[in-house]
Amino acid sequence: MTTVEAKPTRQLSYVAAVSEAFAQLMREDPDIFLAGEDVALGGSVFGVSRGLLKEFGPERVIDTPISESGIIGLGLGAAATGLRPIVDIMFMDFMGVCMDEIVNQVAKMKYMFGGKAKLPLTIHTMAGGGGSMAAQHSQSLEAWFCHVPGLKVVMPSGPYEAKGLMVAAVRDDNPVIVINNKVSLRMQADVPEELYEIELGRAHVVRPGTNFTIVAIGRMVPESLKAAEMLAADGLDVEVIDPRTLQPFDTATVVESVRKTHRALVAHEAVRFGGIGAEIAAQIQEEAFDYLDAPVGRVGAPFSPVPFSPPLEKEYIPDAGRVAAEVRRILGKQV
Amino acid sequence: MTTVEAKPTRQLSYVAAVSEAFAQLMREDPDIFLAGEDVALGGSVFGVSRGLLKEFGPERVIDTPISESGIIGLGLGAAATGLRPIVDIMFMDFMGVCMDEIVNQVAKMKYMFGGKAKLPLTIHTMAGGGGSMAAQHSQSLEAWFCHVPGLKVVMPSGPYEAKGLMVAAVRDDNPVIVINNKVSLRMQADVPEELYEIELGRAHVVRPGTNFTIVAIGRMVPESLKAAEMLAADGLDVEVIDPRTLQPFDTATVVESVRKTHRALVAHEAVRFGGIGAEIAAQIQEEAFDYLDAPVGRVGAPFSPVPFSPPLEKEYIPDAGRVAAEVRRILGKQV
Amino acid sequence: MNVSTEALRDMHLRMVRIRTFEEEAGKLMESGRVPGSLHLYVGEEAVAAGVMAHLRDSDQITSTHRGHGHLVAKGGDFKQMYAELFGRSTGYCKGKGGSMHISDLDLGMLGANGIVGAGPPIAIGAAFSNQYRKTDNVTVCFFGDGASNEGTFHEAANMAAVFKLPVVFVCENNGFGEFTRQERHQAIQDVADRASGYGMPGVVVDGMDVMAVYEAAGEAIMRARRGGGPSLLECKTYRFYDHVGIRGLGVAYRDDSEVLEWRKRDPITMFERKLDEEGLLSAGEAAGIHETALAEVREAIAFAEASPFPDASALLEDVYTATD
Amino acid sequence: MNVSTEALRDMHLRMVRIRTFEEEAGKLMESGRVPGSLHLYVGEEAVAAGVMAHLRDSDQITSTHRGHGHLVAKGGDFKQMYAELFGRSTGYCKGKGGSMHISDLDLGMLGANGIVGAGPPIAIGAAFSNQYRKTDNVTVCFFGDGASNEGTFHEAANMAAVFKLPVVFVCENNGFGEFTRQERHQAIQDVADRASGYGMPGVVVDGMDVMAVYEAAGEAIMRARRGGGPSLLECKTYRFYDHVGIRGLGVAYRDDSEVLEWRKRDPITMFERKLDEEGLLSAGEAAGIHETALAEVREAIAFAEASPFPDASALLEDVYTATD
Ligand SMILES: Cc1ncc(C[n+]2csc(CCOP(=O)(O)OP(=O)(O)O)c2C)c(N)n1
Ligand SMILES: Cc1ncc(C[n+]2csc(CCOP(=O)(O)OP(=O)(O)O)c2C)c(N)n1
Ligand SMILES: [Mg+2]
Ligand SMILES: [Mg+2]
Repeated sequence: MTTVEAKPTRQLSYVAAVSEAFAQLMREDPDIFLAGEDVALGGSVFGVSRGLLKEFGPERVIDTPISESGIIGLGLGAAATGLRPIVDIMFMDFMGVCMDEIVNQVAKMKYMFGGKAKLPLTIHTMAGGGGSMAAQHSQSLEAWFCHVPGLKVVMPSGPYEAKGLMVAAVRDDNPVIVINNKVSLRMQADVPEELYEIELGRAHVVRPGTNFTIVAIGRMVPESLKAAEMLAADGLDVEVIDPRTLQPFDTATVVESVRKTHRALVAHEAVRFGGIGAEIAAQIQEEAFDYLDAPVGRVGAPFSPVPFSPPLEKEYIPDAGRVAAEVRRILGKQV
Repeated sequence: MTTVEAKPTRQLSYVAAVSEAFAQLMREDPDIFLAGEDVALGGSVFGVSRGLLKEFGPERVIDTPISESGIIGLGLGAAATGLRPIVDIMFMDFMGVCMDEIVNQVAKMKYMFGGKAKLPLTIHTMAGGGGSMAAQHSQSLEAWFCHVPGLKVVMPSGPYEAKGLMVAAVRDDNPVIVINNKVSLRMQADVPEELYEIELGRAHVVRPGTNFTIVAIGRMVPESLKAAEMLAADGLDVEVIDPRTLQPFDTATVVESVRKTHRALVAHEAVRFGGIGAEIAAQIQEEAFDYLDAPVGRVGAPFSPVPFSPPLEKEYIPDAGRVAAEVRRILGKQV
Repeated sequence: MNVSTEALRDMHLRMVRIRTFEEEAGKLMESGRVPGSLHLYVGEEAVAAGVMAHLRDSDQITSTHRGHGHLVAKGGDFKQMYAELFGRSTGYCKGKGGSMHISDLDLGMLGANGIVGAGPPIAIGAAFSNQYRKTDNVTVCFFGDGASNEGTFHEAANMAAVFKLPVVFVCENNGFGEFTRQERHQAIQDVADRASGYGMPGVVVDGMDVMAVYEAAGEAIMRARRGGGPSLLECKTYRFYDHVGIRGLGVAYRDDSEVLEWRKRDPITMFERKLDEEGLLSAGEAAGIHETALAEVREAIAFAEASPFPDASALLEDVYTATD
Repeated sequence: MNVSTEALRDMHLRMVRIRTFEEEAGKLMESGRVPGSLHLYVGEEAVAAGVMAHLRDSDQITSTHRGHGHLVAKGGDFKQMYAELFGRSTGYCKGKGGSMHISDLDLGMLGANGIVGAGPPIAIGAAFSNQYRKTDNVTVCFFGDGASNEGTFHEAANMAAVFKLPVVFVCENNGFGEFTRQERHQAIQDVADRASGYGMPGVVVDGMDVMAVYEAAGEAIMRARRGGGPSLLECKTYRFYDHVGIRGLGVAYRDDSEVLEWRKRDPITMFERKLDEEGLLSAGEAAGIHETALAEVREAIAFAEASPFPDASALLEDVYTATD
């Protein structure tokens, strides 16, 4: 598959980038439909499908009952019989309600059937905290799905990535979980007007640097860029890598960076214990052990559910300050 | 809590150790009941509850409909209102069907309610492959639950651990997921007759050694002991640690060992990518970086669903040979 | 039915307290003084009031994302409720839960819930517990028309019936799941039609008429209390405001005329008219009750805003219970 | 009903082929020659045969853990099926699936499934696809009495009804979920009673009578094909053997007398008697059909056992599709 990373042309918000991807993909391929709770008449509670019902009609933009297992099954059965569905699970926190369908059916059908199935299914969802939505509407659960063979997982960090990764996800002939971020929805960036793909499985060096590698997931990319600026003031030249796809994971790009910088940390919004940062840290020390001058650090949420109260939530969710502090701690340790 | 690790007195199978724990606990505490699919009249498809219906009657040993979400809810609602339920989810693979109840309800109720709830709930299940049960009856999904604040997770490695950890789990005032292993059910070991507890959150050094640390999970404990024997023939003195509890994880015991041996690997049956081994490896390099002479290795299943065909399944599931080979690879690398 | 004046006035009070609580809470959310999103119960008060009038403190309820009304009717304290909405340490959940998880276990309120359909499995657990411990407590499970399409409702209803559990499933059918009208999310008109598929009685009542709710709920709760097993009570009601927050008019998914039609059947106004006609509560008395409720709400808001936010050290507390 | 002799003999053949396949497979499992556990369909053949007689190759089915019978009736090839049970690379799933995941997408068989209740959501997806692509294909979803208590069944049934999908839910009510008798897992006698709660027709038939199944299934499938939406067909049947493997007699959870009573109503024997009486198939002809089936099974077993196991290199194949 060739990746066309087209030239930026205008500013677009993250939310508009997602809905533009949906619309352009649906214009291109009549086998694509979008189904989920309140995606049609309501345009999704996040606005990601606004305007689609009007353009594509109720046959292709479908409001479903509140039945997440049914929704995933709808997508799976349709994908297995020749369509290219996009199904929406409103909040990532609701994935537990349809976990069996995703993990035991969607992910395994191809393998269990000896390869016969082709499953071009995209599961779109929204993750992340920051809006005082408390313990059941704020989680980042990507680690669960990265552990499941048969699934691909992407976590766009901004509008450009949101569009390009969505296009790649929908065009991919495998089940892909696209995890967008609520708080990022209003973020603006240059986004090409045409349909472009960002290749799945390829990390992007967002900011090149020589002294330290930060592997940042999703919303932690802009936060880590801020952290890098803060650290630049200290005279530190930090490289920031956005893996973009978590499964399959682009180990090579990360390892290459660490071999150059000799120090690294992984930053994500998810709970630190058992997060994808653990896997990435484990891989870095496996592949770049002799190059490491310090242990690979991890920044993630502490070990509690997401609290409601704003000051607690602020304390809970990692940000640029915490990332920068962890970089300093790792460097200090080394001294 | 004080731990009474009583003197062994007789050989018991793993399956008998579990059912003895159930029976003795239920004799001790009338607030304990056991509910699940075919646990009463059928004595569980694995035999773990054989005889309980006869002794305790249908009020306390309850066959439920095939409704896993309902079963977890039954346990949660009962625990929140003063009982001490044990609920059974027949195969760990079925946890996806009731994932929301476990992760968003059971794990978070206490926190969301500001601490008011006390939830002495035990969720018992069976994991692991080896019986040609294929992709939906062979998984080890402990990593999912270890990532969820509010849950405790134990994985007994043998009959002694199965009884002692079950007792601790049931007596604990928190939700504990007890993950037993199918293939180990016929394993025999010395098991005390009386009720004894194995403290949750405390690892056990099963075999002391000086050259290498193997952190082995569940059924990988006996396999790793075998591997240690194989390696002893090479003149290598391997330490094997059984964490017993995965959440909370006893980092201290593992780190202490690695500071002594300078090399380590983690072995589990679960898929390697994103398994609990990633977390343990990440912690080891964080806490014992300066002591490590080689990267922390990981042995786990490859990145595919569990295959049915016996030769493929044998290739899939880690065993003593693979553990030993990985130890040798790590040592070789170092030379 | 023969209902004492005291009982009637009690239900009226519950409804007024809910309404007043919600109106002020909604404004606080819209103005940004209260964080997060609130799902208001305005228009549906007769359901909570008519059901809860039959419950004791030792009975339990499970609630939904739209939970304030349930907690108020179950006897929730305004101060601790508002403090929770404001995310303060004096709140029912020490600020950790907020609107969507507001609860008081001591009142048998097993939680508002952010997961649609999460209540029914928990409710049967509490009901099982009551049965196991041979109490005659009852558990009431509130859920919406939208929630009736979740698998959890099905599993819990079936288990309740086969175990003859003392539970009453109360469907608050307000005609919508978010922006999706009932006719677009299910091919039936009465959720109560599902009851026979589990082997339990199903009843439909006018959820704007607190007396109708009171009567039907009384029967169902009494049946459960006496060991007669579960039942399903559907209350046809309407959400005056939006799914989240106040607005509710001028939206794409329903006509204003429909909203205005339903508002003519405001459960509080209708009940006050009736009580006044029967000489059981004068318009003046009613106004006084509204005023008192508003004063209490204002006091609670003042209390909440004067309360401290939780300390950062509270973040990792309450995740686990220390076992002794 | 007017059914051609050809159609009758076709159904008989399907039943005999299932029975023969299962009897031999069961023995192979008991003797350890086939790995894993098999859930045998013996006793329930009339359901698969009576339903599948109406389906084309382009129609889909979803199956259960007890899936051999469905695949045989849908036209599955014995060789590839046995090779799969033996875990060989020539099997339908290249040995990766085994009994519990036996399937052939090309025949519209969307999989046996190890998760009880997993079929219904997948079935509505296939049905949606047929509707979307404006074909007149139909999807049939087989599920058990036990599975009817899973939330997935509920969600799928409701969605099928509200979207008017071309799907038929066929409940194979054999009276047990594993060792749990229906009366202990649900408070209703007819699973078909649940249909009205979704707004679809529900019908009960004698699942030991292939003609009864054929007739009712024909109506339901024709309705779906013509755009009339989903329906629920419950077939009362019985599992002659154990939940897993053969035994079936002398077990704790049911009386032998009950088993023997049902065996008197063996669907194949009854149908053969009827066909013989009506002069449509003589006892001799029937015996020949059994013999042919057995010969085919033996040939398939020989083929399977002579086939190679998958190579270790196959382990990581088929996890993903290469996108071009
Ligand atoms: C499992 C789950 N799916 C979806 C949602 C999003 N959501 C919140 S409220 C709601 C509508 C619920 O409708 P209903 O049950 O009728 O209750 P109402 O809001 O009308 O009171 C939805 C879809 C959720 N919170 N949880
Ligand atoms: C989600 C899930 N729960 C439990 C099981 C274990 N199990 C396998 S078959 C079965 C009984 C199913 O009963 P029914 O649906 O009536 O089908 P039958 O076996 O009678 O054909 C059970 C409980 C499972 N495989 N999946
Ligand atoms: Mg509603
Ligand atoms: Mg059955």
